[in-house]
Amino acid sequence: MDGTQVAFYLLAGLAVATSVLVVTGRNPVASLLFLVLSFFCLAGLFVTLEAHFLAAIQILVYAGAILVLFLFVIMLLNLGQGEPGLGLPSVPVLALSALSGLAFVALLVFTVREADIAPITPARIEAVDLAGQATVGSTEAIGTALFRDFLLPFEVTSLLLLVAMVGAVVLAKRER
Amino acid sequence: MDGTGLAISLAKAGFVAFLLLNAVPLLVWLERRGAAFIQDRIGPNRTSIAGFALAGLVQPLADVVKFMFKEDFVPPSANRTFYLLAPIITLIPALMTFAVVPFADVVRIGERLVQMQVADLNVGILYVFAIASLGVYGVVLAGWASNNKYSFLGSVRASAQMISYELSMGLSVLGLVMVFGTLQLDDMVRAQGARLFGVLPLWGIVLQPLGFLLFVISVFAETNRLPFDLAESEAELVVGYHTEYSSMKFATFFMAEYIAMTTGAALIVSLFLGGWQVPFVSSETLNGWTADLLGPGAGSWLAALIQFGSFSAKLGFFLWLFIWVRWTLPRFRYDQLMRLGWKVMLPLALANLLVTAAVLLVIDGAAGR
Amino acid sequence: MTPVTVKGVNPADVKDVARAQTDENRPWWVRTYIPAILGGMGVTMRHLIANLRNRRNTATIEYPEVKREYSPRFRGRHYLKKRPSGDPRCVACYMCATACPADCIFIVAGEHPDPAIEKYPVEFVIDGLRCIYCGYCVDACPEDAIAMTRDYEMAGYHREDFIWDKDYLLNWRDRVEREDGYQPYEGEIDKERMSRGRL
Amino acid sequence: MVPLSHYLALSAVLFTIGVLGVLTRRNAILVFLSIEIMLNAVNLSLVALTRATGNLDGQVTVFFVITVAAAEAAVGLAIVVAMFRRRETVDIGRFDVLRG
Amino acid sequence: MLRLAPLVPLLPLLGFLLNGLFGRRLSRGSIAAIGAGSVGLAFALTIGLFAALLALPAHDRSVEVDLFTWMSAGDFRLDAGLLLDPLSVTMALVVTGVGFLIHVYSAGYMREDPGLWRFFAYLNLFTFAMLVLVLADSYPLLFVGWEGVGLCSYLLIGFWYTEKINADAGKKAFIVNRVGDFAFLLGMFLIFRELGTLEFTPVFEAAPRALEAGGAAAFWIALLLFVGATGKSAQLPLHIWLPDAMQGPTPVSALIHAATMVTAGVYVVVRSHVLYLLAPDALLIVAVVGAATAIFAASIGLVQTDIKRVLAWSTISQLGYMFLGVGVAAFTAGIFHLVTHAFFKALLFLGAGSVIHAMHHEQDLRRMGGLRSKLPVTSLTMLIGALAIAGIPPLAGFFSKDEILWSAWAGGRQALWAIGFIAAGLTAFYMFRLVYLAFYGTPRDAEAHHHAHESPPVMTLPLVVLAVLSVVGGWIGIPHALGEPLGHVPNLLEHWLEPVFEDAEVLRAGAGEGMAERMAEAGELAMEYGLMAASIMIALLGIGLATLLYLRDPGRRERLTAGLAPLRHVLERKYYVDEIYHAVVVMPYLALSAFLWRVVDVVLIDGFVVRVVGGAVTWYSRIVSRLQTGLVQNYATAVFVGAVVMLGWFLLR
Repeated sequence: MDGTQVAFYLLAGLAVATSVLVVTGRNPVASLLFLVLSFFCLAGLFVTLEAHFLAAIQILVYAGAILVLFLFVIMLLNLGQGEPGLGLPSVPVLALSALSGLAFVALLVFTVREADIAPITPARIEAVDLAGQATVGSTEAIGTALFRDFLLPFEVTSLLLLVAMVGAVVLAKRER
Repeated sequence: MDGTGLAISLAKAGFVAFLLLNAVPLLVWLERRGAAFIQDRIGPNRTSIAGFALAGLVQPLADVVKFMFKEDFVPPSANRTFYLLAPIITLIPALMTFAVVPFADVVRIGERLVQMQVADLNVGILYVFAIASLGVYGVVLAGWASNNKYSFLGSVRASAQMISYELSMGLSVLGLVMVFGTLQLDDMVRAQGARLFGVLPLWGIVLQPLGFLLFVISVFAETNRLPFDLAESEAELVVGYHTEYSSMKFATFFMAEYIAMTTGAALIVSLFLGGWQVPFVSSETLNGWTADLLGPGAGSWLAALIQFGSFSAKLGFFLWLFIWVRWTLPRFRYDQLMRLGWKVMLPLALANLLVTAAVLLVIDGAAGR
Repeated sequence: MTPVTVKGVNPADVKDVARAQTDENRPWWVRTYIPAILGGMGVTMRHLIANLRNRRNTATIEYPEVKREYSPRFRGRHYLKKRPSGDPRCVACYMCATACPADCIFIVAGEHPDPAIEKYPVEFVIDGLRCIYCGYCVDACPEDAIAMTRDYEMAGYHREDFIWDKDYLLNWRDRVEREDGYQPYEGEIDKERMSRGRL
Repeated sequence: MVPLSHYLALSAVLFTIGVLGVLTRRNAILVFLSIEIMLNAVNLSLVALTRATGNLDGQVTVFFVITVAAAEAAVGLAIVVAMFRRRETVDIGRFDVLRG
Repeated sequence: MLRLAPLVPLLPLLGFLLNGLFGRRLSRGSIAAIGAGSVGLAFALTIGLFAALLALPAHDRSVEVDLFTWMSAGDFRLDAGLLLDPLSVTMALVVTGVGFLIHVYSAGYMREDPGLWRFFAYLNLFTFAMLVLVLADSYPLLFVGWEGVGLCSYLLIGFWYTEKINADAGKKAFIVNRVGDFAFLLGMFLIFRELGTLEFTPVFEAAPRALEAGGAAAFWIALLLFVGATGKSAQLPLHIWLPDAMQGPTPVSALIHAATMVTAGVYVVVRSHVLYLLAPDALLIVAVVGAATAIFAASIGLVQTDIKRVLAWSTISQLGYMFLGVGVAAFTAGIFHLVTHAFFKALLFLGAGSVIHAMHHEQDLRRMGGLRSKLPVTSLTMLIGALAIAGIPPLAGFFSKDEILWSAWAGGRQALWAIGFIAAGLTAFYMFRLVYLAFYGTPRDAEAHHHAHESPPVMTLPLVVLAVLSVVGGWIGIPHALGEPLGHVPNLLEHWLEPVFEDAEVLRAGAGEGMAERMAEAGELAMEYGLMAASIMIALLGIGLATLLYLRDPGRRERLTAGLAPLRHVLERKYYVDEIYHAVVVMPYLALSAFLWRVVDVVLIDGFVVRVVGGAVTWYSRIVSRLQTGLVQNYATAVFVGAVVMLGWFLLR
């Protein structure tokens, strides 16, 4: 068991645990902070996958911006203490969801096991690196891909953000 | 990573942590004495140990003791968990950011070349912004968990301010990133060893004067220092988000602010003032001299020490600048702050980026790319 | 719109001043405020350096060692003057208590054994926390029995410490050396000036 | 080295947790948080597959997912705020009519 | 040096950005300095480019400077780049040189306008777009410049947008141009479909191989491009916008609507000469349209009373000449006339601007007169311009116009020659009519005349420079017939442009019409001299007639106009073209819109479709709505369970 493996199992366990806490938590602020933790774990997992740029972006954008927005909303609506009526749903709904959820995971894991392409080995990484761009996951490689092959989607995304911004302002503005 | 490597890493991390935590009392001392001298006062000079007051340097120690032994008070209406968590969440990102700042050139230990930097991440500066963006959590939680309207207002202000100025901070550095073509701080510092026309050190401030100005202003805003300390404006908000904090929890906020200041200054130095580069003496030359003097191993240590001295001197200057500005400029009004951030800094940063890109394009074109 | 005119002010001048102060008429480098900021920082730095070089500029008085020299007419803590015999000169006439705007003097009069002196204060208490140190009692006293010192170092751990009784008022200056402060006026009184409210 | 399947399995587990959160929670904010979990689960599998195949498209997609998530959060939260103004609650069980 | 070529368009762009973004805060002096300075620098650089190109051997004088990859979609990949060859550099020299003079002039002319910064920003943007147009190395990039100049033209015509008539003129120009642009786009698509690329060099290399000479593809490409050119260059039938465009400030008229933008159509045809030589029918259409426009516009110019409108119709007419020249495959002659026309027409417009300036924005010729004594520099330079355009040797107009006419004759198009010939006489007549009405005779408006004053040096200096150019500008293209006897004076322009049209010679030789033979056959020196003399004669005749009618004997003019009243009326209404358009295009369009609104929308869609569809949906939804609980989560759960079941079925099957 080398360092990467240790890191993976540690982070995976923590990610699952915090995600469960997010979903089951009673206090939205607590849920949110657990989600931040979960995103940190995911960023860590990205690092084990050599996707450093995305790891940084994950924290910068997700944890640093999007979730802060959530936190703002929770605080401004004063939902922090949790509402009494907003706990977990009734037993039948829960049971149905849990059952289908379990089935879903089972199916997915089953599929994944069947469709395993190849284990990631050092030799393979090297081959991939040589075949692909300078280093898969480096900022440079992603930048090149974004501005060469994905230029149109990239520009469209910027438009999407603008539209979202305008929409958010219009929606949240107090009506006069 | 083998045992030695781990040990070296731990040693570096320990060194940096030691440095940062010890910088706090020093800065407190500098701030109080500096303020006093600027205002024609004397400043703390009373506390002494066995008669040695050390020009007031003992005062921070006394403060520490006081913070530790004061009553640890939690307001009854506060949300206890988050109230306790907030100062810690504020402190950790402040401490973590320094990890990517290089403070000297490589040092030779036996056969091993050791990077004088806690973590050499290939996303370097991006990591700084990522971690810095988390600082807002502590502030928001502190204000909200205190359940005090002044705290809450302070935290809302502070977070809006931090988010707003994060943009111009990031954008102002991007120009430099484009010039150097790397995100790694140590590469940037190394690149700044070059000279312009063989005379002027090719520091970031020479390449990106506007970027430098914007970055410095943004760092002031990010660290909530005057003239941007709206979040704690004593007169209106009774010090804002940490109104309800006392004793060691307050001290934690205090430490976080000063560490953030140190980190900010270290970033300014590394990005725009050549980091550990000794002006006019390239790293190779310096290493050559010291190696002649002491041999390659010990020589690299001496060189690193000199470079660390250079780094510290620049760092010290900027820390002093923080203090100096604080006792010179008055506080902004909130609308002025937002206007400056969004309508002046951001467009300027964008323009700077555009111009830099255009110039780089022309230079690349002229170089016959 | 009719121009607002102020007596004695040429409207043209006002306009010029107003225009000079609008931002638009300043050159752009001024409007960046950078020169002004640098100027301000120069000011603070000059002070710092001056203070590093010599301390004469500092306004601070290092208090316990160095004390501020107050006016000889400073109105600090009161004391009761004594006769040569050691008794208080006070004759318990209640003039001071009557004059006191803060109502902080409490006197119980008693028959004095000496027939030349009608009364003496059995109790004479000043509440130092109520007192506003106006000095009216000193002026009111016909016997020159109460006076003020230049003492301002009045700290105490309990409120009771500030209830000064006769014994304390008579004798506290024996324990601590304090200069005299406000004394009753002893010169000629110019009635006319007094009537104009000035002594 | 960790096999790809482990990453994908982890992604599946996280995704399901997110789905269950969306299905069972009635607090709109928590529903949003659960959606974020789902998005991130997918991101994880995309990054893992990128690593396995050496094709960078996966990571670029993750980049877009994060951007879209930001837009979604902004608009979604604006809707929640607007709803809260009207209903004084964020219980999605109460958002059951199409009229305002 | 050639690598600096991108700076040529970028400098005006920088000027535009500076003035456009910060103009409000700059002083008037610095606005003008930025505006004129950026173009002046670009001019200097262009001269540098010219010199650098000249230093290369003749056959290597075609340099492509790549800038960046503009777009790539699938197999299609387009790099933005600049093409530097004698043709484009000639155009760039004209654009920056004349442009610079007009910028300088504008600094005086627009001195007191509150929108000065806007004006200079637009002018700079125009210069940028025009330079992109002429320096582009591909049709799409050319089209960017093409649209850019159109935009600037629109902005500048409506520069004083607070008056509706100006804004309307701008809109008219924009809309009429769209018609041409649409055809141009179609032409581009056709090129791409036939040749698979849009960059000039590959297109022109592939065209002779891929396109059948005289075939339909070549014909349609050439025709569509030409329709685009008629829009931009105000040729029949899309000429209607240019006279209205005179609502813009006069320097704009000089720069955009006389010297540069309107010649873009000529440039495009010349640039695409390879395609045109493959389509002789299209070329003939070009020539016919050019000749028709030349005489048509010249005749209208006879009766105009607005000083700028006379010049506008004259411009249309002169552009007709250029197309006539190009249409008879005399590309050099077309470009030559383009260059000289830029000089003297800019001069005439600027002179007119000076007059208007002096008369306090009076443009009506009938209220001028006798201004010669008041405006000595303006009147002298205007006279030179009029002589140049009338075709009096040795001024510039003579050489270029004559070369076109000679080419028409030599190309076997004697009919076209005759039309051009008559138009030349008309040109001389209306130009001198203008000069006499404005500068000679007695003042008709004593008040305005009294206040008239010569313009400041910043305005007259460009006039003088342009006047000098109008005199000597023609000497770069002295025809062999004249050059040989004068001591072997070479035809510099032809020599310089030769590499560009080399391939044209080859094609021409192979063209079915056998033009080359015919040219050789007809190219007798005697004939050439004769024609030359004839055209001088008709120019003198026109001038003489104008002198007679407008200077010597106005009474005869009255009688003459009374006799020709119906013709005059037709000319004054510009052959009723605008009215015809209104009746043929605008009215049916409005009627169609009304039909769509009242019948299709109100009756069909709102009345029938909406009610029926809506009713059906209401009925159906009443049934389906029973399933709705209103809770999104219930639906989501159903979806999720369904997804799991389907997934399970697929995976475990």
